[in-house]
Amino acid sequence: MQAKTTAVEAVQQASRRVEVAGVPGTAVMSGLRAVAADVESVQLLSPEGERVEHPRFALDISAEELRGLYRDMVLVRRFDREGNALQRQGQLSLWAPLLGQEAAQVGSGRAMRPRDVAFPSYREHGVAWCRGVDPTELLSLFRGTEHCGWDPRATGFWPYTIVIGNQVLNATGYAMGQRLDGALGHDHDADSGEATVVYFGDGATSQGDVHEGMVFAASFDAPIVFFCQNNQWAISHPVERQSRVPLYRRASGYGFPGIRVDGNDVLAVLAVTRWALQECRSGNGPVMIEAFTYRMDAHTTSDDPSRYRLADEQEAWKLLDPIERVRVHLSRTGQADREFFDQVDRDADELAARFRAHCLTLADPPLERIYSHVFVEPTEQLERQLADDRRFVALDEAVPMNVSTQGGHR
Amino acid sequence: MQAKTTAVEAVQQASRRVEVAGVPGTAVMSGLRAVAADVESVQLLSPEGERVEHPRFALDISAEELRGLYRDMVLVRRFDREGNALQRQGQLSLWAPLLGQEAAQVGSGRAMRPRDVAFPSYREHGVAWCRGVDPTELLSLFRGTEHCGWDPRATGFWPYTIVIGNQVLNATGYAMGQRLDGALGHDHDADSGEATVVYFGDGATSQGDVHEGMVFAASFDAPIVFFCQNNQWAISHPVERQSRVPLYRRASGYGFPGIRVDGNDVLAVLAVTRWALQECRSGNGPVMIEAFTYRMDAHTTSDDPSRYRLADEQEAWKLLDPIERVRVHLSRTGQADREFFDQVDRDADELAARFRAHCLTLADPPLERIYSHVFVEPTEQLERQLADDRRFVALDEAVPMNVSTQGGHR
Amino acid sequence: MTSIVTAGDPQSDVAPSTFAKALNDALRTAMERDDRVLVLGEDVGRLGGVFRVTDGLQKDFGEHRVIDTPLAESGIIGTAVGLAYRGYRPVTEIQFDGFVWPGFDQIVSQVAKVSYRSQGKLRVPMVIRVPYGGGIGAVEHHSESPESIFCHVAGIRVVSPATPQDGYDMLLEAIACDDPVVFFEPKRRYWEKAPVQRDTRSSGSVPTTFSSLVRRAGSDVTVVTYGPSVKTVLAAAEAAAADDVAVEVIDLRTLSPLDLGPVLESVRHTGRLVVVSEAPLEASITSEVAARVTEEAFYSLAAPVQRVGGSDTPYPPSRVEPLYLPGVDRVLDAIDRVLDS
Amino acid sequence: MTSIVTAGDPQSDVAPSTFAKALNDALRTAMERDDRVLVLGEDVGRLGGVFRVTDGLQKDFGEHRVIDTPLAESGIIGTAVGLAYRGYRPVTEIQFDGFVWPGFDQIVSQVAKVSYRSQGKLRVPMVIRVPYGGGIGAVEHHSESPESIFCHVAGIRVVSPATPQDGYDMLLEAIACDDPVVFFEPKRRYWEKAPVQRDTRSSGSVPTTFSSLVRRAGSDVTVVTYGPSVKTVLAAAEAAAADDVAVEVIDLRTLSPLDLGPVLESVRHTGRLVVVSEAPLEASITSEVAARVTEEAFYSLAAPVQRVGGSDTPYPPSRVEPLYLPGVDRVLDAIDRVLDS
Ligand SMILES: Cc1ncc(C[n+]2csc(CCOP(=O)(O)OP(=O)(O)O)c2C)c(N)n1
Ligand SMILES: Cc1ncc(C[n+]2csc(CCOP(=O)(O)OP(=O)(O)O)c2C)c(N)n1
Ligand SMILES: [Mg+2]
Ligand SMILES: [Mg+2]
Repeated sequence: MQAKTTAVEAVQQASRRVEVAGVPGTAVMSGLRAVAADVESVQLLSPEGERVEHPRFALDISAEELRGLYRDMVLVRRFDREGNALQRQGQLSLWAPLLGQEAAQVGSGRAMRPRDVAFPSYREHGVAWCRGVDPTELLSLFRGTEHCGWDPRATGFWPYTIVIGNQVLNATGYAMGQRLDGALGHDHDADSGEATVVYFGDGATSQGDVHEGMVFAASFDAPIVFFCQNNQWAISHPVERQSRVPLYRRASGYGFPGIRVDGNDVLAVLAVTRWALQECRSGNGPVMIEAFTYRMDAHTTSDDPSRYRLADEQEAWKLLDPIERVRVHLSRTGQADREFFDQVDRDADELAARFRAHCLTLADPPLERIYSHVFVEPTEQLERQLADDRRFVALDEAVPMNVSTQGGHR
Repeated sequence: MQAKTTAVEAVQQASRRVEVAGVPGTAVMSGLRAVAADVESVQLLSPEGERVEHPRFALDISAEELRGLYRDMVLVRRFDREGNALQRQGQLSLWAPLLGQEAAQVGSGRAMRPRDVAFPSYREHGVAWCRGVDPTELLSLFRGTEHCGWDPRATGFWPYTIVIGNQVLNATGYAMGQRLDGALGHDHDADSGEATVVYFGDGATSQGDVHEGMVFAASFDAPIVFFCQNNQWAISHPVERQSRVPLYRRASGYGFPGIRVDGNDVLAVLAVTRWALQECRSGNGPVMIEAFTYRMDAHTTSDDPSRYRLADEQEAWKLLDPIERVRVHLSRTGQADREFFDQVDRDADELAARFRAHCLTLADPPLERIYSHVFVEPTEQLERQLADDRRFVALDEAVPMNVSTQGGHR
Repeated sequence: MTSIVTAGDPQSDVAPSTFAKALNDALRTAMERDDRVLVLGEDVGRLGGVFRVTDGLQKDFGEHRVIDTPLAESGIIGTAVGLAYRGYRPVTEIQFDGFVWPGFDQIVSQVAKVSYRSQGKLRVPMVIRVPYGGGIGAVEHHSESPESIFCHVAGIRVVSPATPQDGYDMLLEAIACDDPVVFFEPKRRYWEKAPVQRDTRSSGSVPTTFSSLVRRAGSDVTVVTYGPSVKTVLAAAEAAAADDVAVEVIDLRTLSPLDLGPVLESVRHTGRLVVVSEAPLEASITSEVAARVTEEAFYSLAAPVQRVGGSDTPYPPSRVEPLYLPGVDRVLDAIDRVLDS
Repeated sequence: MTSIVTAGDPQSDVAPSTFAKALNDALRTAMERDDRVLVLGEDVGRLGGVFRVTDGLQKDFGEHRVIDTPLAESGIIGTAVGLAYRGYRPVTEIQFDGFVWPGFDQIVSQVAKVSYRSQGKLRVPMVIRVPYGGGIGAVEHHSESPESIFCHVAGIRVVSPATPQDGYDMLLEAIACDDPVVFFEPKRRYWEKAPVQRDTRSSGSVPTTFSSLVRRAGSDVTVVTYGPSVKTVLAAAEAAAADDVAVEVIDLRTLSPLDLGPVLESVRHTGRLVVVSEAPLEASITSEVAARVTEEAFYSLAAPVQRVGGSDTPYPPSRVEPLYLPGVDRVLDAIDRVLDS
């Protein structure tokens, strides 16, 4: 498995660095030597579509569930591609594609229970899907008609957070609140517990907020899963430059479990996230999960990855495609037939059409939007400014505002 | 050794938490189980004054050097106590005592070479001493007549930094510069290398800046020693609340060595810091050192530790006094006689007298100080404001300014 | 027009309290009224805060409601946002003005924008308490007046009480307010005493104390100020009275949004305005008050607005702060200038 | 009084360049002149920055001088301070205005105060480049105008070029300057072209371009602005000219410290002033300019200073930004107001 090799190589390289230092690992030494022994991802379904047993993470899954995960991933990928296309056609000002990360998102999203809460970054369209956010509700943000198009409370899916790392602290606070509320530790009543999942990228791990989130979560035993999608790149910055060692190892420095999962294996992600959530619900949080995956597309539609990475890399990762392996497994084991696959494709097309159609209906917001919800009650000052602005709405701008969508969003 | 016990107990407790979770440690697991096996500090001189051998950190030290370290610690403690007294007598508005941390500071300070650079927090009077900062130069900051009384470049001892964590990033940048300059890796010429030591506390480890410093240092192989004085308390907050596991373990999450040293053992601190600096100078940085010690006095003269900790704890730590064990060792091994100890005491008294006398001579700064060094060249705006203010200097304030020194600094 | 109850006022029937104690009482009252109110910050628990504003609260309400946090301001503010999402009403303490900056990103990007971003579906009713200002002889970063910066950030309320009574009332209202409030406490007034009437107001969600207040009536010149400088300006007004100059003193109390109604009304009578603050002048609250009053009452002004503030420098070593901080003489000088022109 | 060289100007003998390219050229020139100049930030290397301002620099100067950093703004600014201590002259790039806040603590507590704290024994000659402002149809946090906040922080210079030529000249001067400079780049002008005369100025340590500049002469009303709004205001002036109103347009260029000499001189002639910026008005540069000009030229003013700015709200969804950002019609309206009164 190419992913594994890369990681192992990276670690070996890092490990060599310590050997140069000539410091044999001793009991009092932490650092590379102690951790570089082996990097292994939990995997339950090989890239070739074979089930793999794992001593710690057994997963009993019905054919129906399996088909459901497949369908989720296909649909999510489909509307993601549509998002990209809509941007190319000038209907969106930006799209942040998730291509390649479907398993990481659907596996973790489906591991959550209704009362759990997810705090996303900005690329978690697949998690949104699992939380019951209608994909069309994702559009307004990328079209520029709203900042957040869904109801965070109704879905348990918080607004996208663009300032890298911020949501990690907010999610930690939310989880601290879950603990304060006594919403965990009820092992007798398996349905009663609650936990939080926070999503962030490999690049985000460098931010102070992510660190502080882990410090606070450890200090207050918060029921939170730190779900890091290591898609190998932070825009043009490869993960090896953010960290010498695998990211899940950070957890050990804070004294809670960290685990790496094959992020292109939806079953492994599901099993590991379920376990992690149950740990949290039982009062043993936090837990960190590093989902080892790959950003198959550009960072966003404003990005040009050919400037900083080789197509080879992408080709290699294609062999690890998260959807393909489930399709192969489903067919090979006879758990799904042609008809099923066709139906899923039809559903996907339908969703894409609905997604597209909805996008075109999204109207520009009125002037009033500028002044809405700044405070609970509008202030006198804002009302004055609004009244003042109203005079201009009717007018055409004498000279166009020079709004361009060229270049460099995020 | 009480310190060890406490730490081991803390870890055992944390470790139990994982067992509750019922997750046996596997290769893919990081976190408590993997690290909690044993917490051991490097120690070369026992609290009873016996030399202890350590397989990794042999230290050949002459009687003269040993006496020098003793003298350093006694003198540093003496002027530190004088600082406290001066504050009590209203001559300083604040003092941040180092009592108990003499070995951690003198051991690491003496491990540095002239070209190495130290970035302190605000309690590193002992490091200042080793860097050749005259103790009297520390006074202006605490008297309020200046922000920094010494020459950072001449001494290689940067200004005290009060905003917790800031200096860790500044020091990391400095060390990145040392590497860019090609100032390391010259093993053939042992004197040519340079490295940086940055000091911070146990509480500081929670700050984002400390994390980012470690991320950058690891990413750029910066020749920096992260020297954490774990004195068990961040004002009233005990270290167990900042971290579930020993702080030196943080390093492993970033992929560089972390090591704990008995911070009350000047020999161990010296040996470990020397090693760490040599690692850095040879291009194998960064390294983290956790010096396990204790803040024997209040956080600052504004603090009242009786509100949050028991005197018992302090009593226990008295048995581990950093100076006493060197004194016992020196006498017992015949490396110092009565005359030496008396001379050191006289030197200390003399230093204290000079320190005090100097304090009383420190005059209030003139109005012009307010406007100096804001920019390289004074701006027109500041010159106007200064001219304006000049009119008031001659006048007595009609009503006193109400400057009090009561309560709550830091 | 209300004038404050000062110590020695014959109508005061309540025991005098320090400013710090009044704040402590407000926290206690709020916590008693609503068990979703939490206090969090560095050393707020057993120690009771470095200024003892949270003294005794952990003992009485427990470690779950008075939470000693790790040493990280972004962590404090950022987790408070999450706690507020969860339905709590966190009151965070920042230890000193100079230490709010590590938490500033969370304030700008989350606290101030959550409601706007979610069209009011999410709210973060939280209070960020910041002891501020100079005059206590402290070391660097412990004497700053950064409030103007917060006023430029849309989406947060910024207020500052000047008296123990306002400390009590405004903190209760800040906690009850559904908007996030940055609450600047004039630290050099913490130990000053005045009678405080407790628990007199209901905790409605519309803060009535977030409004400007005439502290002293006068017809010759208006002086607008807030926070620690209110006392200084009142002393200046007293001194001016001896020279037969009647100074009207207005305490802004709410710094953002500003409540300029009473100021405009006053200036329309006096025709002269001085604005006083400890903060550097550049792009500050004093600039804003001067600009707005001039814009809205230009033809009432007999002279240009005069501003008195800290200089546009970092905060100096404390031994020179008596020269740095605007004192009575500087206020009087500005009054003279505005009267002479 | 200098007027700018605009595209199509007969005297221009140099090839037109985009704003982004002019900045790129300035970086290149500075790096050639002085090998202590470093560039660091997120994606500044191989990618050449999200706006391509650092395009090609890593290829030509190497990874040691054009440094891709981990994703952490406090880390970028904080290590740049250390590099400056070491004798380097770091030019840091913050990817977008909204992402400067995680690095704000280092700016306030270290960058701005190092010289003051050490009585000039330490200096941090560094540049913090921040693309700012709206009008590019971006998502949240990518369109803000936070410059006023930086102006309130004593100890840093804050500047903003409005044209490719100034981008080139001012960036060179910022890098050569021994004070730390926060360099705000009007991102929606990045792709606009104008002739740029390269390498014309010496890189002395006293920046001559950090001064206000009359961009268009006029005798009826003065309009002061900076950065992205300069072009808008010039268009408004053109429109006003059609109505026989002669507008004098002044580009501040330096936002802190301000250079108000040319503004005062202008106002003494015109008697009328409008101040234009995209930023929210409260406690902003526009407040400061209005307050100071009113204070110093009160008796020359025939009407109160009018301010035009962004509203005191967070930045709205981009599809409504044409209504949010001050356009030509709003500037003209303010000119009318100031002329009518
Ligand atoms: C504080 C901050 N700095 C910079 C950015 C610009 N930016 C947006 S995404 C990104 C890279 C994020 O990488 P990663 O965390 O790996 O997440 P991914 O995009 O790969 O999902 C950067 C630098 C930002 N949004 N916020
Ligand atoms: C950013 C910031 N927040 C808060 C403070 C107030 N403060 C000063 S020292 C301190 C505790 C520091 O503890 P630690 O890092 O363990 O160092 P020690 O004082 O024990 O040497 C606190 C909270 C500060 N100086 N800076
Ligand atoms: Mg990534
Ligand atoms: Mg400590």
